Amino acid sequence: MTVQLPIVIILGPLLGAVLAAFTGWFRPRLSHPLVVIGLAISFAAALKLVFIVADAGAQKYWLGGWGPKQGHGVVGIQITVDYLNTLLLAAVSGIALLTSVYTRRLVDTELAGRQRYFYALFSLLVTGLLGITITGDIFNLYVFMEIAALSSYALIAYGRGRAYMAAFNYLIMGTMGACLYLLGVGFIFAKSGTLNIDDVSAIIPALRQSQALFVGFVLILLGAWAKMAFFPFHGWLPNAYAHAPTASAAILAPLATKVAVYTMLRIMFTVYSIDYIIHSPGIQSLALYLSSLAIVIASFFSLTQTNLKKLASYFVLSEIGYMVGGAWLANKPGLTGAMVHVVADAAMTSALFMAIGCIVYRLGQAQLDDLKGVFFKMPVTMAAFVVTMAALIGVPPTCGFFSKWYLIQGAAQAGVWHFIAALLLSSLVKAIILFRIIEIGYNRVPHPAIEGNPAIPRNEAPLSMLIPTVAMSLGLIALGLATNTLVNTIIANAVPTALTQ
Amino acid sequence: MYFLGYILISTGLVFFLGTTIGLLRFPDFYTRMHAAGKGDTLSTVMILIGCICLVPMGLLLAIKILLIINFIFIGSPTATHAMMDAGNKAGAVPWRKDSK
Amino acid sequence: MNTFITAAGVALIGLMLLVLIRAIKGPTVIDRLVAINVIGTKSIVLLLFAGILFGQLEMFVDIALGYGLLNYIVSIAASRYYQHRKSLEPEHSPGGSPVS
Amino acid sequence: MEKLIANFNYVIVVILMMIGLWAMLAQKNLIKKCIGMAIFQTGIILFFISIGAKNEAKVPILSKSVVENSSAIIVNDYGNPLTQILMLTAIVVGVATLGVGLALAQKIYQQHSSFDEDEILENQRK
Amino acid sequence: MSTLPIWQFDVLLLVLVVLFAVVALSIRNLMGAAIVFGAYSFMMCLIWAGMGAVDVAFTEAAVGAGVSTVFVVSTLYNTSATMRSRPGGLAFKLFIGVVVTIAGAFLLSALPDFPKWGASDSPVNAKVAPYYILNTIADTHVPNVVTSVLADYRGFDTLLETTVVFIACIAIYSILRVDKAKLETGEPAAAPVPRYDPGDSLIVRQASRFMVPFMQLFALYVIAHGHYSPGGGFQGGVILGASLILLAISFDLKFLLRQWSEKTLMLLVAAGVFLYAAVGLACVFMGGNYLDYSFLDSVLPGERDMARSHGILLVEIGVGITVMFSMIAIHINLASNGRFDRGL
Repeated sequence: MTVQLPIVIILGPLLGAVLAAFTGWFRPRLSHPLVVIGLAISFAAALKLVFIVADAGAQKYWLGGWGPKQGHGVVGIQITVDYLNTLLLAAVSGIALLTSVYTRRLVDTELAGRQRYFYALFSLLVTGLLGITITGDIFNLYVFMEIAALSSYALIAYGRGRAYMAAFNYLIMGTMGACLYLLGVGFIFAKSGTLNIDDVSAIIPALRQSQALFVGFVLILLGAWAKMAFFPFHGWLPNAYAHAPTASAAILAPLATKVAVYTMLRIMFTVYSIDYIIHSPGIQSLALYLSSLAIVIASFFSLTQTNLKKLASYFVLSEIGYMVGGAWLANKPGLTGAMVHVVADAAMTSALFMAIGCIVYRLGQAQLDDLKGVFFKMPVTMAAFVVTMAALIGVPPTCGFFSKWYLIQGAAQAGVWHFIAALLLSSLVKAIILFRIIEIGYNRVPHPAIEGNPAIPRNEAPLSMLIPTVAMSLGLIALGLATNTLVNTIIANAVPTALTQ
Repeated sequence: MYFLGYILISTGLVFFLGTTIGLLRFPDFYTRMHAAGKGDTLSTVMILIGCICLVPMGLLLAIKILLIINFIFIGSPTATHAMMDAGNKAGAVPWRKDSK
Repeated sequence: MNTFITAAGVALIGLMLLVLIRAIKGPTVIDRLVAINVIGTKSIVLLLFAGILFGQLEMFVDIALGYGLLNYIVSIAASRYYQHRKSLEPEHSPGGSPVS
Repeated sequence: MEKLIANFNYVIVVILMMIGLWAMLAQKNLIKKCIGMAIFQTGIILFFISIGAKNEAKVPILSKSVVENSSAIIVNDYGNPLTQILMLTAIVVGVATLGVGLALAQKIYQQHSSFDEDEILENQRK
Repeated sequence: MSTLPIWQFDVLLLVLVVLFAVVALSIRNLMGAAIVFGAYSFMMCLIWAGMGAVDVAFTEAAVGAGVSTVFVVSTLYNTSATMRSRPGGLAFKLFIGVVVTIAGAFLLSALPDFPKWGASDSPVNAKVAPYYILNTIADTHVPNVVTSVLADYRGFDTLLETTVVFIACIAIYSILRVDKAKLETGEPAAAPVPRYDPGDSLIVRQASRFMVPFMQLFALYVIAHGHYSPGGGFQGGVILGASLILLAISFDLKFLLRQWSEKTLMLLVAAGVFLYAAVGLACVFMGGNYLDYSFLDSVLPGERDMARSHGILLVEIGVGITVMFSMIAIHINLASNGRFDRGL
């Protein structure tokens, strides 16, 4: 049955969502466990596949049994699990599983009376994200992109009030991105005649001079950038994530942008080859400057924020700069760094938003000034928060350190000093913000241990929220310790061979 | 039979020309509606019958085209009526000889 | 025969272009609605012409049928809007002027 | 120039897409943005359909005589089915997006009594 | 110049279509813009029919031109069609115009690289596509190549496409549906509705009543006959949905909701997707890959190729159910502003 594992990854959340949509009308309580079961199945399959891929290499699966045919290539739709995406698949389904457990209490309080379709949409979003990651067909990727996008518009709009306008702006930007991507696919399709990623990548080297392919490449790049909120297209993201309900933000922020980065990596290094990237130096230096700019601007804006959720959204923006920059360094350490960082950042952002969710659940809002005494009120949550921030800053045993180390190595090798400067600046800004939060949360109240000061009662978030948060932040350290193994067994194989020699 | 087809299609086109001129030249909504409602239905039906005469086709196909004609004969006047009613209720001002 | 149908089709499109002038000029929405309704009905005819020219009328007649039905729904829906709303909101500028 | 005429439909595709893109970005009215979005999408659909068009080809539905005898199929007698499938999907996705956009616009109108982006932003700042 | 059978139409229509797009964006009344946009879709549909893409034309006529125009009209019905605009902002528009022009020039730079319009030896027409035309009979026994590719060769896309419609439906439902009390009890309270609204017109109602059965019959024919002629689950589903929307428009929403309660509608939307996914899953349990209908041959009548043909029919029915009911549900939500009482 291991042959069927790739499709199980998709079917788990898809069927979970459909069944949750049914039970929403009969037993609303049943929707949540159904979705959790679906995601658990998906996560188990993804985890199993990580080991299979590490042993046996890429796994291909042809839907409907329509594999390659003599002279035509693959006629059906192929889904592939290979070195590039297997870790991300496990990360996406794992984070989704933890988040789905985590969000139950939040949904019950935040969205009381409106949660009939929340879990269905949640699960469909995960379906879309997993699908984008797993598919081996460039058009199928577009359809999955729209599945993820449509469900995320609805998830954001659950926030009401300003969230409607934020969701509308996201809809316009997201549709523009998806359409640009689709047009790029059209250009590739017009020159190659096939949609299968493997078949396209076999054809493209013969057509290096083709202007149409170049335009298609730029279009797909722009589409992916719009989807991931890269620097010139970043306007929609902070509002969307800040006004979305915390439960939606907890799943959207870690995964949606990372999967878009993965799309870019896939198109850059599998569909087009590394040669193509190196031979288009104009774009390369532009992309590098843009990523440095993205990091700097996002860091600068994060300093001026007073809302915790919005602050975290700007962190997401600056991390995107890391990954895009790492990919465009187009050398081995840079690329490795980008690939590690996709997984690491998904985990870090997830832990960050989970911790913020716990704070919001108890304090009701997320302004920085409201955090007074929070370290005494919710010590466990804040410990997780500090670990997460340390990972974002890049403190050694956490995963953030290793990916950043690879990125800096790559930048030094390529001689791109402005990127290193931007990376360090961003770490510095995050450290400043962490200390500011510690200052507000710890120092601005009279210390309860000293006699005569008022005691601050412990008031942690419920266990169903706290445990995933703590698990995720411990996971950051575990991921950091496992980085070396993962890089050697899996990611090193995903780096194109042209770079490793 | 072919001859009839040519004649019907040509006549239909002439009627459509009349519709167009009416739509463009008439002074107010009601008169334009008059031109459009009548001329449009008649010309479409004529051209469709012309197609039946002109093109050799099986019975099923002819029945389908007759069905289209049927729908246009019912739907188009109803739509015209609805639009006229809508215009009336929405307050479109009829043109008078002495206005402007 | 095909030459005749092509010529008729081109003439039809030309006349549709003239009808479009009414849709551009307005002056009220309900006038545009009439013009668009006429264009919609004529598209059915054009579809059948395309079918004749392809030599596969049986494939196109279904679309034409669906087309006729949906055109009717659109007209009814739009006129319903004004029947319920009962106000023809004045348009600020004569249509066709560039967007501001 | 000759190329331009031979690929006349590509030119129209680009014009349509740019009209749509302009409306999506520059129009202040939410409904107009939605319409621009739909125009952009139809431009792309037109692109796909026209790269799959074939001269002298019929619609991609096999005729009865060929169904009996599948060795007699001549590929170039039939249009390209693949591009058509892709665009069927794209059309449906387009309508789904349009519907969600309209629902959001309706909610926004309820709050701010306006479809104008500037007015809404002003209202939100208050 | 190209020798497509009807290139004369195509060239004219392409010009016409650009005109329609410009007009739709420049009309300053949103209702007018919506109507012209509907006509734009009709023109698009003619162009696609002219290029031989009949299934696409059918879908566009049903989905793009018919139903989506009704959606826009019902949105405007609940809001307003006047466009208030303020002076200024011209510089921004010009700037975007310049950006867009540059982008257009960049796109046009790829133009010489494309195969000629209508060339039958271009990669698109010569690489993968011929396989479908040559083997559809042997593999699936479906003469309409579009249907066989849609539901079988690339059936996964179609499953996801159905999911997209399903998502749109539940997304719109969760955005717009407002009445909290009703949401908790489930069933909307059955309030007595007057049978005849005095403002409504008898003629429209009678004509609709006459047309609706024919529409539904035609839609069922389209779904069932999709193997042999243009059409299939999507087109048939939309026309079925449109027929009930027509009833809702010419009578009122209550008339529709009396027969199809909110709960039934929303359950059926999910049922269609479930049917599709379950057929695929059945194939896995029979030992094949997901959506490999040929493994259903022990359940369905006929040999493996006929099993594929029947499998296609099954999933088309699933698609039809989802599309039909989501179109109705979306319309009710948009038209009644999520209150499910009265609307357009």
